[in-house]
Amino acid sequence: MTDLAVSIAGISMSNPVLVASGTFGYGAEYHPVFDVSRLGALVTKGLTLRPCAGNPGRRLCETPAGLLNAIGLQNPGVEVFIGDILPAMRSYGVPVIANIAGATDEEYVALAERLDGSGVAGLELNISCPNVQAGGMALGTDPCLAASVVAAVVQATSLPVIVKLTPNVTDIVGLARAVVDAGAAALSLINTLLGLAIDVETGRPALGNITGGLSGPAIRPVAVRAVWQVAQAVDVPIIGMGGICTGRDALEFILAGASAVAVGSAFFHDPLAAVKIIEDLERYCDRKGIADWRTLIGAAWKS
Amino acid sequence: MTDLAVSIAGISMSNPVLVASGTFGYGAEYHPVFDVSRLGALVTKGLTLRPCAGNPGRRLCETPAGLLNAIGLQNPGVEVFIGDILPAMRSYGVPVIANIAGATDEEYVALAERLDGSGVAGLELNISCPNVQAGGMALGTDPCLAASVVAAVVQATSLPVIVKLTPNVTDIVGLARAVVDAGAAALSLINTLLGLAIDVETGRPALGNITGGLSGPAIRPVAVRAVWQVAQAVDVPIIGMGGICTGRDALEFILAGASAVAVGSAFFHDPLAAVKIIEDLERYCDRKGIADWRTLIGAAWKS
Amino acid sequence: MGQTGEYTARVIRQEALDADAFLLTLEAPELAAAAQPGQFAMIGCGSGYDPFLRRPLSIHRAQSTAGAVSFLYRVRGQGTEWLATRRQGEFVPLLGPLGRGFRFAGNSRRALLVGAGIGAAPLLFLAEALAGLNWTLNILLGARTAHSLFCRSALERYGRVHAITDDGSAGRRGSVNALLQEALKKGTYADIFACGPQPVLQAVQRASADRGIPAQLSLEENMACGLGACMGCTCRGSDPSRMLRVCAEGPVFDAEEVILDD
Amino acid sequence: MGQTGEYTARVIRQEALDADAFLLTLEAPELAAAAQPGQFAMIGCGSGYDPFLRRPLSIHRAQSTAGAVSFLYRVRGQGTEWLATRRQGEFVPLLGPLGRGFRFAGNSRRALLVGAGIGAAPLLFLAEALAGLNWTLNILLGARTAHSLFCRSALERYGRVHAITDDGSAGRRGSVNALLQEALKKGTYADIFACGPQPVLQAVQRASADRGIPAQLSLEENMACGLGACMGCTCRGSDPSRMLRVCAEGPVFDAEEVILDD
Ligand SMILES: Cc1cc2nc3c(=O)[nH]c(=O)nc-3n(C[C@H](O)[C@H](O)[C@H](O)COP(=O)(O)OP(=O)(O)OC[C@H]3O[C@@H](n4cnc5c(N)ncnc54)[C@H](O)[C@@H]3O)c2cc1C
Ligand SMILES: Cc1cc2nc3c(=O)[nH]c(=O)nc-3n(C[C@H](O)[C@H](O)[C@H](O)COP(=O)(O)OP(=O)(O)OC[C@H]3O[C@@H](n4cnc5c(N)ncnc54)[C@H](O)[C@@H]3O)c2cc1C
Ligand SMILES: Cc1cc2nc3c(=O)[nH]c(=O)nc-3n(C[C@H](O)[C@H](O)[C@H](O)COP(=O)(O)O)c2cc1C
Ligand SMILES: Cc1cc2nc3c(=O)[nH]c(=O)nc-3n(C[C@H](O)[C@H](O)[C@H](O)COP(=O)(O)O)c2cc1C
Ligand code: FES
Ligand code: FES
Repeated sequence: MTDLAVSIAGISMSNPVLVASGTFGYGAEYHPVFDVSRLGALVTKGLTLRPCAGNPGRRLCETPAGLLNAIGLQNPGVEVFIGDILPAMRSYGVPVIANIAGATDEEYVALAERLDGSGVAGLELNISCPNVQAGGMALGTDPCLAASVVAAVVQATSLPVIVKLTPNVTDIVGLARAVVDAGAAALSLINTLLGLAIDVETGRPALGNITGGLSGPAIRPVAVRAVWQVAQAVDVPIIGMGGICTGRDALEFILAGASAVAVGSAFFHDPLAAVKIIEDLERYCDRKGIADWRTLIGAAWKS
Repeated sequence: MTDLAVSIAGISMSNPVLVASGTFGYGAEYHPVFDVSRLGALVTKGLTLRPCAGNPGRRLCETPAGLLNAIGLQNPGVEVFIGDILPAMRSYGVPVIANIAGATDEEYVALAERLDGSGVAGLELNISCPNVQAGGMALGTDPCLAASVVAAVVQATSLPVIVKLTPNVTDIVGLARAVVDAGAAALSLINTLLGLAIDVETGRPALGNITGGLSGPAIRPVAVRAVWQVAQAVDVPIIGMGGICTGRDALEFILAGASAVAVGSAFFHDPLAAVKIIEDLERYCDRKGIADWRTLIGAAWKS
Repeated sequence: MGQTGEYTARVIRQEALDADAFLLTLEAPELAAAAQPGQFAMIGCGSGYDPFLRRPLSIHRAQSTAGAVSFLYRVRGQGTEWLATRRQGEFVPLLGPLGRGFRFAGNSRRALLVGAGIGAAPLLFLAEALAGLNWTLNILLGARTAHSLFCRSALERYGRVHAITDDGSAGRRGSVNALLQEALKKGTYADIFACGPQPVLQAVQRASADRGIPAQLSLEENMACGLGACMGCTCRGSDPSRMLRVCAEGPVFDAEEVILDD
Repeated sequence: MGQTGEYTARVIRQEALDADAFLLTLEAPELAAAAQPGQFAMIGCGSGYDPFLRRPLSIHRAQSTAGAVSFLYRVRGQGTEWLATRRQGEFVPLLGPLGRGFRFAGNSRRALLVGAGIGAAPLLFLAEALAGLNWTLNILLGARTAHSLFCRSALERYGRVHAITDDGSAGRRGSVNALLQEALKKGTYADIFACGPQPVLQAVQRASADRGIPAQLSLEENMACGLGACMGCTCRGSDPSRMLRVCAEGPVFDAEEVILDD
């Protein structure tokens, strides 16, 4: 059977199928349903310095082939994460990537410093969350601000720094170039699209937070486009995500230039999605007689 | 029964349900299926100065709850339009809005001048087409360039100028403000999202043009968000579009701030979509006892 | 709590109870064996990606010897509409059992069960379990009409059922809240278990606080994962710093644990 | 061309012809009355918005007295998979008849009909119409196996059928292109009508040019509107400045009108 191993930003994984931050909890939630040690890596829900209660009111709204969420980074804070959650998360034997979010450069740096040596394999900088007021979105849409926070974090930690970008920009390539120049070891593409739904019976926005982030198969073509554009412009590996539900979907991202993929909303449609994707990828490589699966990365524009 | 009449940029319509440019041909195509004179207004496929053959290769690719298109402005050119097509289009007795696209400010101005006095009721400036190389997208993502073309066209024509914006920008509100300041009498929101699909069997992009524009229900939350944001920032009416398939969907846009809506991809799912939407809106107003339907415009944030 | 799993369950039976209420029985032996009263399952309701999310439905009955699990549901929108068209022999994807169900222990206690509308679905499973422990049950059931008191006769096997309907076609005319006040005046109860619309839960929560009777409430919230992973289904906890996940800390909460919004 | 309309058609019959080919018969009297051979319909294939687009299927038979229309189709992906699960009495949305069908006029001419695979679907309707005008038909039919020569016996009522299969289980082993060369050597024909995969159409196009026999080809292209409105289904016309809409100028083109891509 095809060996699907890959290394992203120095993090070795048995296969290129990760989970998307915020959709998989801390691993333990899904472990009763399937053996999470089969995944390439685990990614935490966005962590903040202090515990965060998240947004009030309704947080989810289904949309055609997708959903809007406005969770707002509910998490127990980095201390509780390191003390109470990380040990169990590491027990699966797969690398753990900490997704971090702050309101200022200083918060990102403090998070990075605190996580250094904690046992996480890398950091994913969420500078693209549409569901928080401060930092998040603004940091992630301005190349200068984005580069500055990335440079500060890279400086502050020995961990590999993966930067997660938002698609809600005019020029995602410019943004990608800026954060790579600032030291990003890899990129995660894409975070959710900024969306809104209105409950026509009440006449008010459906979500407590008014706007939310759109994810799921609905956004897949936008995500594949982002990966296609960015992969041709930068030299760091890309973790592709956005609506991936099947091996076929994962292959779209890989052929467009992703070196790994993350499964997110798909878990809500089929809790076994990630496992099936790993098996689909193996079958595809076998069927096509592909010896090294990594030759598929970017093959749609390389060939 | 509720009177759904409305006036957009001085164009009087019997109801606020238009068609989205490029999805409805020139009216005659759908007339066998339903009486197109029931629509609020007709909008042409994008017109160019000279005939345009459009993009080669595959032009359509279905995606979850939507589709990618890369038609590339296939049209017979403005002369043939005025001579051969417009008379039939006007015969339905509803206003005809000409959607125009150029590569330079001069082309937009020439189109606007040629259409002045031709019998069209207004112009919709497509400065947001993701499927053409020149002009289109670049013009539509930079507020200064956008304002300049709008100002030039407004200067050159006595027709009301509606400007159609792309969602593929960091700041759609800034763009909207710029074109309104430049003289736009109304805005159309949104054009398609830039997307891409890969055929994993051939390993190549599915569309001949590589990238395409994503439309359909998949993008509805993004479109509603754009309308919500822009409606609160500008004082001109907004024609909302993006995945509208039912009266419920249309109401989302109206409550978010649209004074009219356009039906596009929905025709491909249900050719009678627009008629049903008009009937749905009438029923909603009757059921809720709404005397003047226009009180619904922006009600989600006004109240 | 039993082991949670993902299953593809064959439809044994789909019964239409009225124009839009259905009783669906699935072949799901592991789920039948593991499920506890008050728990639920996330059911895949559609063939493509629209609808995309699964639908949470309470376990109405679990027959472990027959390997069958039943759901009592009302058609509300796209998902349940699709579900209602499933026929015998077809398959439905299903994740469960999920959540924290009703807590009960000890024998021969006296409890008040309160349910209204389709929200009464989890009561049958609970009543069966409590009756097995020789509890004495007083069961208050509200519905729009006599016809929609779906599980009345089944519940009568486990306790005394008092019905009330919006139109008076069975029992008196009125809401189950009226029955609640009377029952609490007339009798004494060690526990109250309630499920149904928000006003019913609020009335039970108030009654529980006023009279110091422990009550458990089954809540509903929009869900995506059903497993506690996405933080999408939270409600406010009495401790204001805590948001509680309805799918994980609930769906059954002690009345004093939660703040019920309108 | 008959009047195009949008209909909700009741399923009269769904017959499985093999593991993934089906014959669907719908109650659609207006369509049955209006349809011409070579035209198609856009059929809604799904309950939500995924799949979103309708599927184009050729009209296989139109029985105007019975008010019935049949489609012969192979399950290829999501849409046709859904369609195949429709049962008698269920409904399917349908827009049609669409497009420009086969052109024929005059009596007692001699024609060659060429079809391969599921692409042969429109031939039956055409053969019936031509036979009604006393045409003499030589019908060449290719398929993977004998079992997938679905309309062979029906076609034999209207002309002489020559079959060929990939595995030799009926007729010789080979492609319908081999039969085409032979037929053109042996006989003379006033017209050729062809439908099927691209290589078959290309062979017919070449033969038509070489021998000066007018040929008509039924093309396939991805479609959205089916009505000529969206410009999504174009193919290249022989006049290089013209893109032709397969749904409006076609799906049946004169062989010299179009450039066939690989
Ligand atoms: C733990 C739990 C147990 C439930 N048990 C039952 C039961 O036994 N019988 C029954 O008939 N109903 C039950 N419900 C409610 C049921 O989940 C909804 O009626 C159903 O999801 C509606 O889906 P739809 O597609 O038909 O409606 P739509 O309105 O189209 O649904 C749109 C979205 O809203 C969500 N949604 C709609 N109504 C509710 C609701 N009341 N609670 C949570 N999410 C909702 C859907 O899941 C979906 O994501 C339960 C809900 C929860 C949370
Ligand atoms: C005018 C016309 C007549 C046709 N007549 C028949 C017929 O009688 N019997 C039959 O079995 N098939 C016929 N086809 C092909 C049929 O439309 C496709 O097999 C079908 O759309 C596949 O849909 P799917 O969802 O099963 O496959 P998917 O692969 O999931 O479809 C994905 C998308 O691609 C499109 N697509 C896939 N294959 C084709 C194709 N070959 N041509 C055009 N679009 C395609 C679909 O419509 C859809 O938009 C015809 C096509 C055209 C254009
Ligand atoms: C419920 C939910 C919560 C999320 N939380 C986070 C988060 O905390 N941090 C983050 O970087 N991305 C978060 N995301 C975004 C996802 O990681 C992912 O980028 C996005 O959902 C697109 O992938 P998908 O379509 O496969 O879900 C969240 C997404 C969802 C649906
Ligand atoms: C096939 C197709 C062709 C289109 N052509 C044009 C065009 O010529 N000019 C234009 O401004 N927009 C064009 N659009 C965009 C639509 O007018 C509309 O803005 C977009 O599709 C979103 O609406 P919808 O989701 O309802 O289709 C086209 C869209 C489609 C699907
Ligand atoms: S539904 Fe995901 S945490 Fe409850
Ligand atoms: S499918 Fe729209 S023009 Fe042919």
